[in-house]
Amino acid sequence: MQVENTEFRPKIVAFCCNWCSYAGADLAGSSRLAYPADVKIIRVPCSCRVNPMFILRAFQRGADGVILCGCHPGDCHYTTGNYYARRRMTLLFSMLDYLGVENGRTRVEWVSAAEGVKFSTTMNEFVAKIHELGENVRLEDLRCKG
Amino acid sequence: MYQIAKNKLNDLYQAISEKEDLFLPVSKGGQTNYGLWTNEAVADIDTLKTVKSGKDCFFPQSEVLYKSRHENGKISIDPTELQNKPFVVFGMRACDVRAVKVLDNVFLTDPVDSYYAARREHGTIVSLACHEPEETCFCKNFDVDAAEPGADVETWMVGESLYWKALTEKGESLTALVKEALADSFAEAGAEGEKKVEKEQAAVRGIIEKLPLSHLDLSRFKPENTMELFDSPAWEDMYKPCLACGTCTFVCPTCQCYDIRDFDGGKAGIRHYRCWDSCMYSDFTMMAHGNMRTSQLQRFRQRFMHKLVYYPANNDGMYSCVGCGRCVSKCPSSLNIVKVIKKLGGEGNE
Amino acid sequence: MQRIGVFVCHCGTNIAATVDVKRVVEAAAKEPGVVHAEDYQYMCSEAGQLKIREAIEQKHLTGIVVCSCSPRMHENTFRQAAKRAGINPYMVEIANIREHCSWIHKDIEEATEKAVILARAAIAKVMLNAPLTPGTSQVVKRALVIGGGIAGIQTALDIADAGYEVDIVEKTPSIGGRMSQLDKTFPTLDCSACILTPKMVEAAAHEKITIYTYSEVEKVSGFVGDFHVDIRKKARSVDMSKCTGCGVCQEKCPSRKTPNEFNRGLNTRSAIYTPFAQAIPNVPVIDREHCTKFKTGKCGVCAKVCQAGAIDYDQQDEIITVDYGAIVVATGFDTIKLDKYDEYAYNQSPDVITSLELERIMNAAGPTKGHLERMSDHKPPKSMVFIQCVGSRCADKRGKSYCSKICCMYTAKHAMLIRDKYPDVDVTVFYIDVRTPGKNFDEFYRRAVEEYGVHYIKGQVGKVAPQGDKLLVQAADLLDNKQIRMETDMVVLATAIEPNPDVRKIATMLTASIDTNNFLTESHAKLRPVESPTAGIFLSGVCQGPKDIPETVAQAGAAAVKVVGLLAKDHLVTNPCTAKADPIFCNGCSTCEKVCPYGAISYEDQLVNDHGIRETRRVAVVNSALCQGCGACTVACPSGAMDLQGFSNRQILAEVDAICR
Amino acid sequence: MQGLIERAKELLADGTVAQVLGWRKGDMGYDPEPAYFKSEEELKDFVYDAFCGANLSKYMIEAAKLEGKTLVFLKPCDTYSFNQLIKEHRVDRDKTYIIGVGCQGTLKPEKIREAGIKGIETVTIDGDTLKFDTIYGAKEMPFADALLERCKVCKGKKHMVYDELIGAAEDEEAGPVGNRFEEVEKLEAMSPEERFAFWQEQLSKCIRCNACRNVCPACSCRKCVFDSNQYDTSQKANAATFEEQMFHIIRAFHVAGRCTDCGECSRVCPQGIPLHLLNRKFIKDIDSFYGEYQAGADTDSRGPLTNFTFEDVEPSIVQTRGGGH
Repeated sequence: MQVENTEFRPKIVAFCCNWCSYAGADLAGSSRLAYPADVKIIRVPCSCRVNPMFILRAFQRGADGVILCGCHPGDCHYTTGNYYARRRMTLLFSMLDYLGVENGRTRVEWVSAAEGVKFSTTMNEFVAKIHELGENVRLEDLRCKG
Repeated sequence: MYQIAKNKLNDLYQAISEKEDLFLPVSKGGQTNYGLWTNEAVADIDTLKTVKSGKDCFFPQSEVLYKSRHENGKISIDPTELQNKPFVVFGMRACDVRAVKVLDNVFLTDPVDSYYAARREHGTIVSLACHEPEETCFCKNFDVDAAEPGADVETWMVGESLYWKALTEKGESLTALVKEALADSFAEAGAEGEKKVEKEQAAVRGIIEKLPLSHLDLSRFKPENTMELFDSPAWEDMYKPCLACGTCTFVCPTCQCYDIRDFDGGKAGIRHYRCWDSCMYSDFTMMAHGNMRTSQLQRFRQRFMHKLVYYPANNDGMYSCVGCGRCVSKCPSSLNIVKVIKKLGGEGNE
Repeated sequence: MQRIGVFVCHCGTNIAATVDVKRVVEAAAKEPGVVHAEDYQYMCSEAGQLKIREAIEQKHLTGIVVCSCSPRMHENTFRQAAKRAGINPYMVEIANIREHCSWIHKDIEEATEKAVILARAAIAKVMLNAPLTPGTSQVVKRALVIGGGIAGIQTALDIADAGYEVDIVEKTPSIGGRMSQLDKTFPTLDCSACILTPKMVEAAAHEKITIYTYSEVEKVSGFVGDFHVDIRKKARSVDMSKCTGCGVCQEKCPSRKTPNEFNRGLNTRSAIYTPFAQAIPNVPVIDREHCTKFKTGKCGVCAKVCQAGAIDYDQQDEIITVDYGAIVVATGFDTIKLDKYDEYAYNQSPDVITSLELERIMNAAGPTKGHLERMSDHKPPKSMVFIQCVGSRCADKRGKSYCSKICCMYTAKHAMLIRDKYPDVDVTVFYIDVRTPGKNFDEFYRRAVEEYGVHYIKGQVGKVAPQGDKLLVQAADLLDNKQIRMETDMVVLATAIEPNPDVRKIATMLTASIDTNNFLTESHAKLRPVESPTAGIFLSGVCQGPKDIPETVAQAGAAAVKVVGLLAKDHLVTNPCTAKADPIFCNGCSTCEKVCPYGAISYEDQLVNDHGIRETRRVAVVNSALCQGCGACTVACPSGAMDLQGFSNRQILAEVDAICR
Repeated sequence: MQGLIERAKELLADGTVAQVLGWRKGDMGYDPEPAYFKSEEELKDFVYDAFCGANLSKYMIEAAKLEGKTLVFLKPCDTYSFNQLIKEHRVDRDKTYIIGVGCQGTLKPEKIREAGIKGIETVTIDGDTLKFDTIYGAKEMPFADALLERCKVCKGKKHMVYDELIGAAEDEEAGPVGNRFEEVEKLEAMSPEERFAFWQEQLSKCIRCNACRNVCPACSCRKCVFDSNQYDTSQKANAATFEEQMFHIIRAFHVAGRCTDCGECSRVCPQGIPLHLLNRKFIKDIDSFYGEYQAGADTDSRGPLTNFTFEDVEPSIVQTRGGGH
């Protein structure tokens, strides 16, 4: 398939916790469950390691969508990390929404190590959503363009 | 001297901006600051004091000096082009016009700041005399005449007319430009106009005389008193309410300190930029070994000693405060240079 | 200045088929800091590792990036390779270009481009890596086994035999677990009690084993090698040291209406009781909820009849704290509740029973003394229907998605035993599939069909309805493609098994992960099947997944070996990727402490030199032995004073920047 | 006010406190500055009136380093900030003597200027009216028109922490006035495009003077992340709009669950950016997602971001709740 230059190729950053979601992504890989190459995964020990600063930085640097994946609530390797992450991200996403940033650009999904299928479908859905929203302009930093 | 009706000012802005970029006080989000004139912009020359002064037009809060890029193992450097097109700054008050002179003394003396020099060379300043000065104004103390603001062109708003007088060559050519574009509305003011302006000037000077802060005693701020002032125990008492924010320095028309930093914009390359710094900030003059001013007292003292003692010592007695009063109204803790002058200045302040 | 080497693995064709590895090498070589880049067929092989070593030595590399499979697979391999070559093992980063790239993308252009970006991110990260040195921690030479079933007993015995102290904590009054409830075992038909009891006795007698029955784990703190566990020894109301186990108290107890848990509620027991005759310890407990003395204060018969004076109504729960180096979870299973399966009439008719209830009915010590009879009228049945997969392999939310694994075999066992002892009873089994993978399993099932004349019908039962004193069974025969309506006397449900419901609480205490079915998760499904992802926690028996007795015993042994391997060490190397507070930036605000799940953060007054300002400040201090490196504190910290080594703010931001470039 | 001065003199005289933190009168009648007083003599310049808007809690961080106890005057809403600082171990309660002072609302001089009153020589508060002598003649305006936004939605007249009260309101127990979330709700009801335009216009005015941060009692970091290299975020420039968004989002996030809604950020912003609307959004969300929480109401509760429940809402609520939430 020839990818045309004019086609919108979103940049998507996926933060995955080491114990569940990163393993889930590995399982999606070993099960050959495809999702778009636009998604790039960053491994973090736990969803609670993800600082809002990282998410804003990704948008600043031109990301069109940021997704955070962690263990299901109750299954956190560190017992409680994802509960803190859940509150932090809920508030952060709500704030971004309040500032007029499209709320579909941010997402949290709980993906276990066994959920390769879920990882793949989630990423497919998310990329589709970002295609719908188009390029991120509201959180872009012109200094990082071009 | 020329005159133009107040309700024709938009035509004036339009006429200038067709030829040159025009910066003037613009109202946005409830505040008035210098901005570029466009058809959408809401010009506001009635507000006495813009939040920030017009300093940005010549010494912007942030400017890129050069960009560099690392690609395929090679580094390329792309310097920012110097200002090379003429532009106009409209509506500067007398204090801000004086402030430009203060900056000139710093940036145009050797070593010349080429970025600043290029902007000064290409910029034409149209000043605007004050009409109803406020209680925070204390320009009189620095021999600034709010009724005769100077610069390339000086203007007065009297009643429903703006009176326009070119003072320099740049001012003359701007006047010619305007005259050509606005033959109908931009007319000779004549003797009657001159008279009106004189009357307005007298009135304004009268008001200024009565302003509460117009008669400060600056007599002790002399180079020979440097150490005495520096060691004054009064600083200890004065600095305490200071929050160490940069409000006073950023609204100040004469503060000239800057920092140079790099911003890594990823694929867009690295921007080597300079931006205003504030002596109130804890990392001001921070060096590898640490900071020579470790306390807020020292930083606070630095600001006022610089404005009232060090700068005049190096510039033939010219203070680097112009009495605009922005810090007086904007300081979150209601601290300001007037309080310092009253405490440390001559006995006339008692 | 860092000198980075990049090594791109082909993984045979696993990577090379979809990623142009040469282009990845070329692109990586151009990144700042990279002084060496090469590719190889199998980077993880001996030869591949040698290449890494040579490059490190010849080019004086300070850090390496391996573009290969998931770091979960080979991160450690490459760290060790780096270490052997003389650089710090934490100067290694992995770009996962297999699972996250080559295996999921088909287009070579796209996959290569992504692999380059992933490599770039890893390079950007490794540029900021700092050498980390793991600390060491002591190992307490004692293990805890939670659960006293066959899994727990076997694990404890194996650990004890290796010479280490083991404690078993069992929540019921006796060890023995589910296996003690079984009558016979498949495929050999030997008596369950006969093979279990000697193990129980052996455990009880073993000098290295301490058994805490009627006890529960209350709290767990600490970490691998040094867990601190609070064990609640529930008040038995019977003095263990005085009781002789004569049983008189149980005979004389006037309160006899409590459902007998051991017999699955098919009969009742006294309020003071031992669950079964061979119980270990053979010391009864008073069930305070049902005891008249405790309910009304009036009774005290047991105390009167006890010759030994062992009854102690004032006994209190006791909490003991014991330190362990390792913990084995062997919490076992229960059958699921059948509330959602009204179609089988389990709650309407006493003649519809579960297989575990049938075990008790068939058992000589059971409620019917081993006579096969209907619980409604105590008449022997003439016909029995077995229904398979009740709640197992369930597509809807009512049951479990998994196969309970043991049901096919025990049903064949039940059918065979009934046909053997009561040849006049007609036995029909409705099944979806008969699953008999195991030594002598299929032979066993075939005997049931061929020698014992058990009717196996492939099909699911739609409804069981009580009709007079009979049960009407409606089912489909899928092979003959016809509807079946038949009358029968008893219905036995092969009820799905599920992990003991308490396991969720225990897993939380242990910070061990559990899956959506409440089974404890193993560290690696294939390569580390008896270890939990949480260091020092091991899994034994059905708590990890459905299994039969021999598998359980085998896994128990495996878990024991892992425990012994751990306890044999004097010191453990701790994870160096722990949080660390910078005293210059720390506010001492105590926010981080609140989100730390390990209590690893404390505060102390320290003399700080902040660029020339010297003052004593309250600052956070992380106990690196306790910290597990989750990073919750780093985000709670507003000033950024708290950072996570190995996943620092700047490292993650560098990855973000590299990906978005 | 005289009562406050007399009490301060007593406490200085009997050695209970070594210094007094209050307000010193300014030149214009509307510009008192926070100040320390160490003697009876110095206290003659002490002032307490409706122009004493500054929340003195934050000064107590530095005061904890001084010799001896500090007497501080706190208005009801300032006490929330002080409590929060106690919780975060940033102030020393044992070295503080708090006199809770009554408050009838504090004023914003900017509003007087906006009302067209200039050349002010003296200001008098006469009941509901502000009276001015100016060089342009006598002027007056209603007291209420010059109130700070925060005072129009005052959270109550009750002091959360104090050693003694002087001049406290009789209606101490009276609850909050007005709906402080009204403005937030208005924004929420807008379309994302309108919201974006609103914030773009407001935040683009930011000059990064850091007044909001430095005045904020919750922003008590010794070194702000935006001044340090901890996240590679150290920036002084306001070069692009993103910079302001980043700064203000992160600042609001860092104080989320800790912000007492004292309104100092909006009071001091030289560009009049309604910064409190960011903090209030977090407060409103916290209240609706996790139950009502007032930072600084006590010194020991767990803040909403260092707490959780198993049943917390999922972040997807942001998408599913729809407009006008």
